[in-house]
Amino acid sequence: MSALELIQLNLLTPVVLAFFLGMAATLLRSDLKMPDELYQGLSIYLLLAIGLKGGVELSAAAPREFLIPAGGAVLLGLAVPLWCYALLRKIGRLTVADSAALAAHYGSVSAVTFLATLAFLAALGVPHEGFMPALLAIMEVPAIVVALLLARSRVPERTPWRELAREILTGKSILLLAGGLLIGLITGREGFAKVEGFFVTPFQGVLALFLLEMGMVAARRFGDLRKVGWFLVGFGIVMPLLHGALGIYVGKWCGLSMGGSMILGVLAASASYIAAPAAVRLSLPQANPTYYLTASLAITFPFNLTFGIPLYYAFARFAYGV
Amino acid sequence: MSALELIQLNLLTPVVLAFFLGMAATLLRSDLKMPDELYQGLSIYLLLAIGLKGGVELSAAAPREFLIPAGGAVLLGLAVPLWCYALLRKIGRLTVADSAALAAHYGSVSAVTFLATLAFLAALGVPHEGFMPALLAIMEVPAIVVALLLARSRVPERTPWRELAREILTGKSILLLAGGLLIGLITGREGFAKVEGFFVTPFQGVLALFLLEMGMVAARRFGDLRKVGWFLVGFGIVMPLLHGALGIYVGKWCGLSMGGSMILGVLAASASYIAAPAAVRLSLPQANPTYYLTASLAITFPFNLTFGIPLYYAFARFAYGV
Amino acid sequence: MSALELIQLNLLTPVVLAFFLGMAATLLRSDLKMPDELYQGLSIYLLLAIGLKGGVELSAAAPREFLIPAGGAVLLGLAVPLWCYALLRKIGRLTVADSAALAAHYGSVSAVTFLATLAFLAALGVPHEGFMPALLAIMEVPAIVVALLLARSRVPERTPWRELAREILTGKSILLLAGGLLIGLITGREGFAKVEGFFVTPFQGVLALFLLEMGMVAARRFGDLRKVGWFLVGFGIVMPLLHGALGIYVGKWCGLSMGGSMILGVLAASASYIAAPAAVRLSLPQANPTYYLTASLAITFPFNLTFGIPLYYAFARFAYGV
Amino acid sequence: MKTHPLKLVTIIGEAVLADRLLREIRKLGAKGHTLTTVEGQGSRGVRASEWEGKNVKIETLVSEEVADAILHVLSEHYFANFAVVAYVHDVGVVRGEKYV
Amino acid sequence: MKTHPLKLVTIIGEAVLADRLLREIRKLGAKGHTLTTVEGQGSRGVRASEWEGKNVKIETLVSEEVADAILHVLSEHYFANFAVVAYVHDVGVVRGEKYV
Amino acid sequence: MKTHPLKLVTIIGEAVLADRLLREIRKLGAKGHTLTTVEGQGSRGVRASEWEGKNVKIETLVSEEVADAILHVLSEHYFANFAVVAYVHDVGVVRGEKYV
Ligand SMILES: Nc1ncnc2c1ncn2[C@@H]1O[C@H](COP(=O)(O)O)[C@@H](O)[C@H]1O
Ligand SMILES: Nc1ncnc2c1ncn2[C@@H]1O[C@H](COP(=O)(O)O)[C@@H](O)[C@H]1O
Ligand SMILES: Nc1ncnc2c1ncn2[C@@H]1O[C@H](COP(=O)(O)O)[C@@H](O)[C@H]1O
Ligand code: NA
Ligand code: NA
Ligand code: NA
Repeated sequence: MSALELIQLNLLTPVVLAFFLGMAATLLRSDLKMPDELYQGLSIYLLLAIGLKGGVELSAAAPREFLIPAGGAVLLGLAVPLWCYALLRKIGRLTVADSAALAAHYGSVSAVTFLATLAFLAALGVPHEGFMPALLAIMEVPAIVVALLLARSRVPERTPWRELAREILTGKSILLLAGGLLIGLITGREGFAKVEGFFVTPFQGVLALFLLEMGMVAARRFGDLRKVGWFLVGFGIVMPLLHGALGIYVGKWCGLSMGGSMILGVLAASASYIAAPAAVRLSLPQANPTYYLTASLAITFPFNLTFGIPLYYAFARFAYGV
Repeated sequence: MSALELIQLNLLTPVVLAFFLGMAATLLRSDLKMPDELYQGLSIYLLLAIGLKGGVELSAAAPREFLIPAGGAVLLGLAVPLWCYALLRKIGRLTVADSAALAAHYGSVSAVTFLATLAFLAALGVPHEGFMPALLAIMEVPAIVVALLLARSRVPERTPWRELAREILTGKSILLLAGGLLIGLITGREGFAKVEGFFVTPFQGVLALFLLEMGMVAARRFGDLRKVGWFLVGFGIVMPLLHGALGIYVGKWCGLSMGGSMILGVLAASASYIAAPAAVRLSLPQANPTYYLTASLAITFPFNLTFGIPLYYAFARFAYGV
Repeated sequence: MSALELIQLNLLTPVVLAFFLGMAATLLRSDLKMPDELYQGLSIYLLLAIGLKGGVELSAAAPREFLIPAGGAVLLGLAVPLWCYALLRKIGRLTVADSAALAAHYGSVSAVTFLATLAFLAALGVPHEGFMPALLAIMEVPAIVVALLLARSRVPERTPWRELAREILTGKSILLLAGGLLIGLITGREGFAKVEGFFVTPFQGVLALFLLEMGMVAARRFGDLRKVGWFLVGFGIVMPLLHGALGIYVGKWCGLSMGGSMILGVLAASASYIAAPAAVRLSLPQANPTYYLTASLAITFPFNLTFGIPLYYAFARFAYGV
Repeated sequence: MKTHPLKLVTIIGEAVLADRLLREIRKLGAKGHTLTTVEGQGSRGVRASEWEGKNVKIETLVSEEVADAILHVLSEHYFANFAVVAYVHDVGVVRGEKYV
Repeated sequence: MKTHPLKLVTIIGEAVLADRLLREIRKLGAKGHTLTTVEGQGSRGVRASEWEGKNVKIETLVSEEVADAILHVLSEHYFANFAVVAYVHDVGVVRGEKYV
Repeated sequence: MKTHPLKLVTIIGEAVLADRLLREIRKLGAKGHTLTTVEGQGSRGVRASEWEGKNVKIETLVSEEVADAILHVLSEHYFANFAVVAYVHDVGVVRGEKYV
């Protein structure tokens, strides 16, 4: 399949088109409004469902298979914020707080980008390790911690560490993902079968509805693109490409299948917009949310969702020589 | 099947009974309350699902098959408000604003009445064109525009036309229906298959839940029936019957199947309660919402849902000589 | 199966584990929060779905089969609050209002405990009468009425009886259960088939989500355990055991199958947390909600959900000599 | 802009009370009200409604006499057993004549 | 703590009006606003938005002049046809200079 | 009806701050609070919570001294980095002794 065909295959799915519809709604100033409570409900559902499915698969995997990629994922999470921070400080000339905040977001991961990738691979019939949701969960936190450490040594701060650690580790996305993983792990395929009618059957459709809302949210930030400047726009597109390639190679070194490596690449390439913003807002209040939210939501997320995923796939094929 | 059996078949479905349960809840002053956010979520779901399914079917239809009925639908939307307005002004002695407001509602359409009709036809095994949701979308707007034009020439007004047009065309029901149609059209049957577990499997049940809420809302308006007077009660029952018959003949002239014509009849007979009220409230604030909301929600909608649908069906059989 | 295996079978299901996850979320002070509107929506869904399924089964049952167990259920509902009240007054030394309030809760029933029991029996492949949801509905009200009668003779009161009766009988849980039963009864298996994709397929998963929230709510009350004292903790565990055994024998005398008797036992053992609190708060404002809510939600509900269900099952086997 | 001096009475209480409180204030002469769903905590922790701390805040623009009557009834019949808070302040209302 | 005396203008109206009202008060000089979803009942029972009695309450901290201008525009253009209530009261605002 | 003069302190801020603000005002002597979910716009557009402009409004009835302390802490520790607005007004509270 040519790159163009891949892009087309990715763009013309209900899920991605729903994202565009949401953007259109905002840009046309429609009165369509998704209630906040609905959005929260959908997000609880998606995170729990990802966790459950991942846990079920994990219960079937050999520990060895899983531990090496898990190590690779942690390393990615620890390393990515380091160079992001340096780059943003030195070349982008952003403040300590803003640089660290962005580093936290780009080192952490986006669950929805992850899900869109699974849908893309499923459409192509490309197999992958079932335990990837566990890597998603694993990669949420380390980057946030590293980035806050980077900033803390340079910024006056009030929240005690212990409190901060609790806040990050019990953040709702971690809690639902990790909790879901654990439940899936314990109940296994048999127990999960009972709740599949809720957590699997309607999943893709719920994701489409969620992306409708995300399209509206992303488009609402387009006005801020001017405020963040060209450097950050470039950062939000170039860094994901680099991280994607890196993630794919790390995945390969860890012995993942091509599908698995591509997913790890996407995780590395994606930027967080649930766990990181909440943690950063409270622990690094000096950082300007316009920067990190706009970069994550209005630049990197739409880029990954539309062009990034097929590109990472093409790159994974290249890396695996297929 | 006799008329009585048809009525019974229609009344004794979970969907219609849920409507009655909702009415009972209000009349018994139960503390049952459906959160507004849930209602909004269900309505987003229903409109998007209708659109998607319609778009998928449309993608399979020949343009010629579709264009003539589409023209018929537009004509109905343009014509119905004209005589409604005249009748309400001349015989009902309502104000310009009130007459135009009601004309907008009765020329536009009700998505839920449409859905109840599909369920009724499915239960009878009567086939119909798959693109009917596209006609639903097409018929929402024209009547509103015509009615506002009628009133504007006679009433002082502030909103500029351009703004008004944007407001009407990007209203949430249009946006979701049209957006869903487009997504369905683009992704086709194959893409839609992925989200069927969400947009098709639970659809009828969601509709039942939605009608529970609509029953409560309709019953809350029963108290206003006295305020609107006998003329409007008669108008809200007789006009749908006339429009239903007219719509069925128009459908027949346009070459629709009997099922399709009946649906077009129902669309003509139904009165809007999402798009029209929002547009009318802002653009014709002089019109008294008690009139148009009570007529649409507490008279015409329950009438169509219970007795109207089987009557239109009987009439369609008569028109097609079966 | 040994008692331990039964307990394990019960604990390690997605539904019960979701309850623990919710408790963990609260105890770890996670920022996870389920929107109130979502909780209300889920609860409407669950009650309506229970009712519908029960009604469908009831439509297939012979009246005789049903009437005797129904009588047994009513008797249990009338009798349980009597001794609860006496015990709480005499031995617990609680006020009239508090004793009556608790008696109302323990005589009435918990729909979620009922559902967890159905899931448990399904996992074991134990059959039971399909009309049990009707018994659930029947047992909600009598105990509340008896308890209020007990208190009213001893406490100054303002709400007139007629108003009170309406409030209790049209409370949302009764209305949805009874309404669902009626709809199911009328439409029967065939009508219900149309909405099964919504009311059956995702049911267990929705229940898991609901229990996530209930876990959070229950854990939030743990702090009040100290306030209510040891007597009430003991009451909240011992009484369910006694009521469970009694219910099982009553079920046996009424000719129910072992599965059916166990469910009746669970109904007797469970304490209400929807219908009773609402009625009691308004009609017995002198009663302290800390007592009845904590006992019902933080003691009896978790106990029944975890250890109670397998114990009642073991007891039912004993009573039936299998 | 000329405004009319009125009292804005605010009542915060358990959600189960909403209907009763509204009937009460209507009976005492309030011509309208605005209700907001709020969460709260006070001296009494527990609420029966939805198990949660969900309360309602009822605001009503009334004349001084009606304000007085409302506060009086509240403190007679509600303060003892229900979690209720009530306060009043002075506001200037556009076309305030409507509300007295 | 030194506070700055300002006017808190409260507007309660039908939800469909929210966008218009916000544009209006911005144009008249309000530097910000806070919006709450509320339910209400007044002399006119019916609301078009979501068929329900859902209203919005818009609160804005402004100078006396801006308050005056807002109330003026409201009573000129909105009171006749829409269900709107508006009132104003005096508050002391921390760092109130920001809002004038 | 005799009411007790108290200060009603209103704080509007980003939803992520809710827990911290509540802990803060409790520590400073507030005996209770009422919290409303609101939307808002001010000089700083962006909110981190739920990506949206969702704010919370916290209202607390307190004595003049506690009001002062709260406003003081807010302007010291929150105004620089967070989107927060705070104001205070005088109210007459039924059984106001409870809250001081
Ligand atoms: N000092 C306070 N300031 C603001 N609201 C309060 C205060 N005390 C109580 N409330 C509100 O009134 C409700 C009932 O209070 P209480 O009766 O003290 O439990 C609480 O849930 C709060 O919403
Ligand atoms: N006396 C009042 N006190 C408080 N709010 C009111 C009052 N009257 C009206 N309102 C609010 O203003 C809205 C419109 O009122 P109206 O124009 O009188 O129908 C109502 O829905 C209420 O939310
Ligand atoms: N002038 C104002 N009137 C009412 N609320 C305001 C005003 N300015 C700001 N706010 C509220 O305070 C929040 C934070 O404001 P800011 O710090 O200016 O961004 C806003 O989101 C509004 O909810
Ligand atoms: Na990343
Ligand atoms: Na029509
Ligand atoms: Na019981």
